[in-house]
Amino acid sequence: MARIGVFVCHCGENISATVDCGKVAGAIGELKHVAYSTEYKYMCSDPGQNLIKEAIKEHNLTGIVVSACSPRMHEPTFRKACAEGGLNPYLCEMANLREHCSWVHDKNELTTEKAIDIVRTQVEKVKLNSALQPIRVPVTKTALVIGGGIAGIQSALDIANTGHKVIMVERSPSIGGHMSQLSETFPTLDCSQCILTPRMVEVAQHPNITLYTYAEVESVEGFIGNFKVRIRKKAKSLDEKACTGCGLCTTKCPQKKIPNEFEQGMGMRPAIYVPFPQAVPNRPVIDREHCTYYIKGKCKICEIVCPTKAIRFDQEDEILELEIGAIVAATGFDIKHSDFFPEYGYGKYKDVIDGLQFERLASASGPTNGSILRPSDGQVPKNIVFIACAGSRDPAKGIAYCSKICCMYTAKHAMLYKHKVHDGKAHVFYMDIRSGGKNYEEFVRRAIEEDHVNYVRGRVSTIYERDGKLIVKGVDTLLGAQPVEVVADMVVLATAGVANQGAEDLAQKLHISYDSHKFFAEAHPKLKPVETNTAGIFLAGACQNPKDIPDSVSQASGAAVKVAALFSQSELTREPLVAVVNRAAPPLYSTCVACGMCISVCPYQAIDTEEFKTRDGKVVKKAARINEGLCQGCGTCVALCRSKSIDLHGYSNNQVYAEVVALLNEF
Amino acid sequence: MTHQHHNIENNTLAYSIEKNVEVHTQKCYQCGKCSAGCPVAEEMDLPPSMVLRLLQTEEPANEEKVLRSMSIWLCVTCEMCLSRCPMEIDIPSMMDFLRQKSIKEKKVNPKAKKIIAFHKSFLNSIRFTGRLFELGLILDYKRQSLNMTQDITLAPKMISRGKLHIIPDMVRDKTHIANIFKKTRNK
Amino acid sequence: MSEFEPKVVAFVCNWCTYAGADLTGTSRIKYASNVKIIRFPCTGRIDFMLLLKAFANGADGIIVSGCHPNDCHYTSGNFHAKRRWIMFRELMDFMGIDMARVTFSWVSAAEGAKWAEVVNSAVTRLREMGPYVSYRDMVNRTVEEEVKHD
Amino acid sequence: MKIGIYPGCSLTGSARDYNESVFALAEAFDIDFVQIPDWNCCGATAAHNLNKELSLALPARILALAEKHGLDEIVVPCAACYSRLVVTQHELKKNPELKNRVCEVLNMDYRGTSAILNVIEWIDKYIIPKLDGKISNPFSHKVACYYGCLLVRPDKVLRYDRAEDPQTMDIVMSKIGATTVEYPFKTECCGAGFSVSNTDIVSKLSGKIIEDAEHRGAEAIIVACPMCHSNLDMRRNDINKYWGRKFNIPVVFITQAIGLAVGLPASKVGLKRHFVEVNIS
Repeated sequence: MARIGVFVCHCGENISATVDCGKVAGAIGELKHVAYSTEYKYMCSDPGQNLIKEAIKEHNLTGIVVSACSPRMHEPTFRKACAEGGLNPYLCEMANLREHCSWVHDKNELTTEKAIDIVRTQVEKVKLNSALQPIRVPVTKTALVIGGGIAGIQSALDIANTGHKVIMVERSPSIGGHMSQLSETFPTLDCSQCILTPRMVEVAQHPNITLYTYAEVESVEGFIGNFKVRIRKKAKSLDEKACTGCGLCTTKCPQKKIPNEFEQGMGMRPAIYVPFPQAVPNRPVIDREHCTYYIKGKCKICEIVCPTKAIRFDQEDEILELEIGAIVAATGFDIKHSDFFPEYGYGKYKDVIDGLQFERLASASGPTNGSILRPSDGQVPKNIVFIACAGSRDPAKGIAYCSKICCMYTAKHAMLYKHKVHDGKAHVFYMDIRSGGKNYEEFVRRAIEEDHVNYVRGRVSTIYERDGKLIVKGVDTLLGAQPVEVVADMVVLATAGVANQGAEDLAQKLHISYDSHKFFAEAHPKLKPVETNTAGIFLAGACQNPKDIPDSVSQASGAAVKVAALFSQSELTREPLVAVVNRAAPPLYSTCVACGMCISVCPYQAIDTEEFKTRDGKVVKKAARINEGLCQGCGTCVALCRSKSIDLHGYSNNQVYAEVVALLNEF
Repeated sequence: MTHQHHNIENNTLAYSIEKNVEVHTQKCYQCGKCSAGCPVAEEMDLPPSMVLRLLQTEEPANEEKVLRSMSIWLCVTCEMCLSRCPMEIDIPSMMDFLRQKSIKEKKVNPKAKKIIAFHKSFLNSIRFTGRLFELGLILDYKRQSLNMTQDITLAPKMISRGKLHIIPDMVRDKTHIANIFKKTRNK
Repeated sequence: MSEFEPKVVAFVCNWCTYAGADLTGTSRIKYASNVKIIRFPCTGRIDFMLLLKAFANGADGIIVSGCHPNDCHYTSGNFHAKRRWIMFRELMDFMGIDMARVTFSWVSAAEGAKWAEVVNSAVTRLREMGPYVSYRDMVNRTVEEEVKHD
Repeated sequence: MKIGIYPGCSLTGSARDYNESVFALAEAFDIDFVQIPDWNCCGATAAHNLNKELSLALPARILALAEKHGLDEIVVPCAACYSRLVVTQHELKKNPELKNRVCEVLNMDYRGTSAILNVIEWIDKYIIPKLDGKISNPFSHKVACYYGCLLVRPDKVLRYDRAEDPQTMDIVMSKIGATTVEYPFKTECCGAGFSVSNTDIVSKLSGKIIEDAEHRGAEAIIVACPMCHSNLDMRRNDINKYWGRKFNIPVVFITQAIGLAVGLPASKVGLKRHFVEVNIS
């Protein structure tokens, strides 16, 4: 006979403020099979857990229901406590009274009644739980880092330095990401390339890191510790071992008018190119879309001039199949581009540029060698306007969030401008200045106080061009919303940070969640900011939401630690919540008729057919068999099985039917 | 989307705006883009973002200021503010509501009398003829606004270009129009 | 209590909608308390016979919610659920189940506010529809008759 | 081909020139217009400023009449009337309760099924496809297309052209041989309904529109709204006085420009009725 213990948590006041916990514990205590029911302020605290452990022994409990927060939060905690109390951990269930009840309803009787129903349902379920043993699986101690920006670089180096193998995949021809495009960095104004380049080189030279540039993730299968990843190495049209990186091909290529991605379209590059001088690896690729040979069938000048005969026109994409134990997604972000700001004439007026374009203008290695010059006529702008929140915090444009980095880089841009154009006037239109961070506020104040940047609180309504000047129509809300008109030479939009191209596609390959803006979702907004909902896959940097360099680097190191912790074990224990095919004594063997439906729907190829033979080898019965190392417990086979021969541990047919009946019937 | 109102006082002007024209004034975060693009902001005593700010305070004195302002009458309903508002606040509908409220509560700014006189003349014209009789409108407006000398040179030029009818063009079913006016009379 | 309050059962997947409903809580967004959630690993696990069971046991409405298409934690469970549902739907029609009482939705782990909207709009609709007695009565009658025959 | 037309009050009076050009074009392209029988004023700015229900009931009567006479498609050349009609249709569709109330006021059935075309949509649909070979006198001038407010805003309700830097008029003009100037004042307000009650505002706002068009070397401002036309043309003296300058740029309805391009005489498209002389042809 079942003897269930129920523990109702107040969660401080998080539950007890709206749910009458005493009443819940009392009502549940009346139930048949409930041997013990109590309440406590913090069940997850040490004394709370001890209470459970002691109750298990004292009342000889056969199952427990902890009625507290979401099982997604504390299920592992209480299962562990259960085990320490001498009861199989899978005989513990949680009733979610906080996220699904007390936090979402007002304080009244109905809320308490709902809480009782939730607990009662779990009591009925736990009665049917069975003792299970965790499944052990091996761990492949190689990490995959997707994305070679600063976050990916940091993660890869940190993991590699713990002695584990890392494979880094970057889709562009060089690692470095957006940070390599930046001129100086806030709040120190140190040169971005100078601090980044050594890290890039370290990645290339690290014995534990294998770098694949111009490569993308094709598919991901498997699970934590045991992923199978296919990587597509796009054809560079180059024998990388033969190439010395002399660069002769790039200077001789006759096709020279391709907008340079690295310069944000403000410079040109040839069809065979190295994206920037400090690129890692410093080897060219042929952009087949623009190469004369691939378009017209002749040219081959690069092949002719190459001193080491490294050009390979007939090279094909290569698919690599890798065994991976953990994955760090560090795919970064993008910024909103043209036609998103028709009122600002972005894309129409050459001198309305975005923040990354300004970085290239200000960069010593950029198209103007660091001079701030107007793209339209190469003149030095004497009057410059910076517009913060261009697209961010703008639900009408579909972006309600704050892009976080713009306030700081706008202050930086205005300062860089003032340092380079001493007689110039810089205006910043802003709504709020968000400068939380070490030395950040001081940095913004410096722009205002020392560099005399004119900060105007208000949003710009429109920009139009007249006689080669840009008329910026804004407002000063601190002067009673008085209209302000600035006749500017150049306008820089701090455009919203958005998810990188292909983010959604990658998330689907990885089976990780993402939000409506296609940013990857963390497992918990506060306590699991580095983990995803899929075990073994971690996040680093701006693929999660726009972040600055220090935040990206911190998170990247965090992700690396998570990977290292995983790799510190030789074996993983996995939840035994897997499917099982029923078995019976001969001659029945199983109710399964081997129809094979489950085999065709299993996403993990975890089901095959087992043959039952007589002693003389005659097959007398076939039935489905689950490989519990591969099964992830989705239960699709269970719902599909026509003879009800498959069941799922933790979510068995009996359990879920009992839940439905309990939930709907008064007692 | 519905909003949660836990504490909103239902006797505030902001509340009646939301109830009547579904404009949620608390959505405004005072960026000022409306005031920056408003063609008549320079003429206004309260630019549109200031109107919203005053309403957000839910202070009777500030609400009074709005209803007595000239701004609500200077709004030309060009819809520029709405088309650029990041929060999609329908300021033009709100202005329509505030004008009607201002009349109802007899708080119309004295300087707006001319504008209201014009609107009233306009509606008077169509109340009886169903279509606008421009000459009648101008005459009626002059009578209401006592603005006798304005535009005296314009009418003859219009007439000579065939742009001003001497006799009104009328709807046949005049009772129908009269009934519509009667049934929709502001309560 | 004058107004009818429907009993609503929600069958949700662990990875998207259950987590989404957790986020509704974390964000303190309020919604109708009529709904009670049963957690499944995946919508692919949901045996649609459960819906019949729920209606027979007094549910006035049901919400089935999982991951958006392509977002399934298990790659394809939600597709199988959808495909199976198309077949099952005919059975439901045949059984005389009023399909307007079943709400399907996609709520991701990041859509806390959407979960509240899904619940509130279902509850509002079910309130207007009134108690679902026809199927319940039919099942109970059948059972009684069977008992008599025994 | 019979299409309904709602001319609106201005076109019978101060915008007779517009009316003439619209009908002349229809004739030249064999389009049979049916005026909505017994149409009334849409209520214009006055109604929605003073009385919301009236501002919906008046346009609803027009739409109900169109439905009653089986006109599935109606052309509304006046941008202001067009805006009132579309907004009314939108509001009544969104709010069935309001629709019932308006039906009760009208004592008529209203379903909201008629498609409402503005003048550019009408040109795009019925004139442009038949333009080939008809242009005898290309309108080879540099022009500034002025859309005004009500043709493009509120864009989420009208769902016509984009609200910033719209292109539909420019495309039509380029098809009849014109070059269009890059013109940031395309959708700035001319002062609209303040023509009589606050002429100074009209002079200031319309003046900006005219000044910038002249500055960019446009030979004419092309419009598609009788209110914009009357403010930019009929009010030119007031504008000149306010700005202390003499602006000469003529203001031409898009239908007049097309009419000229297909060889209609100036008098037939109402050009003689303008206040500012149109000395281009």
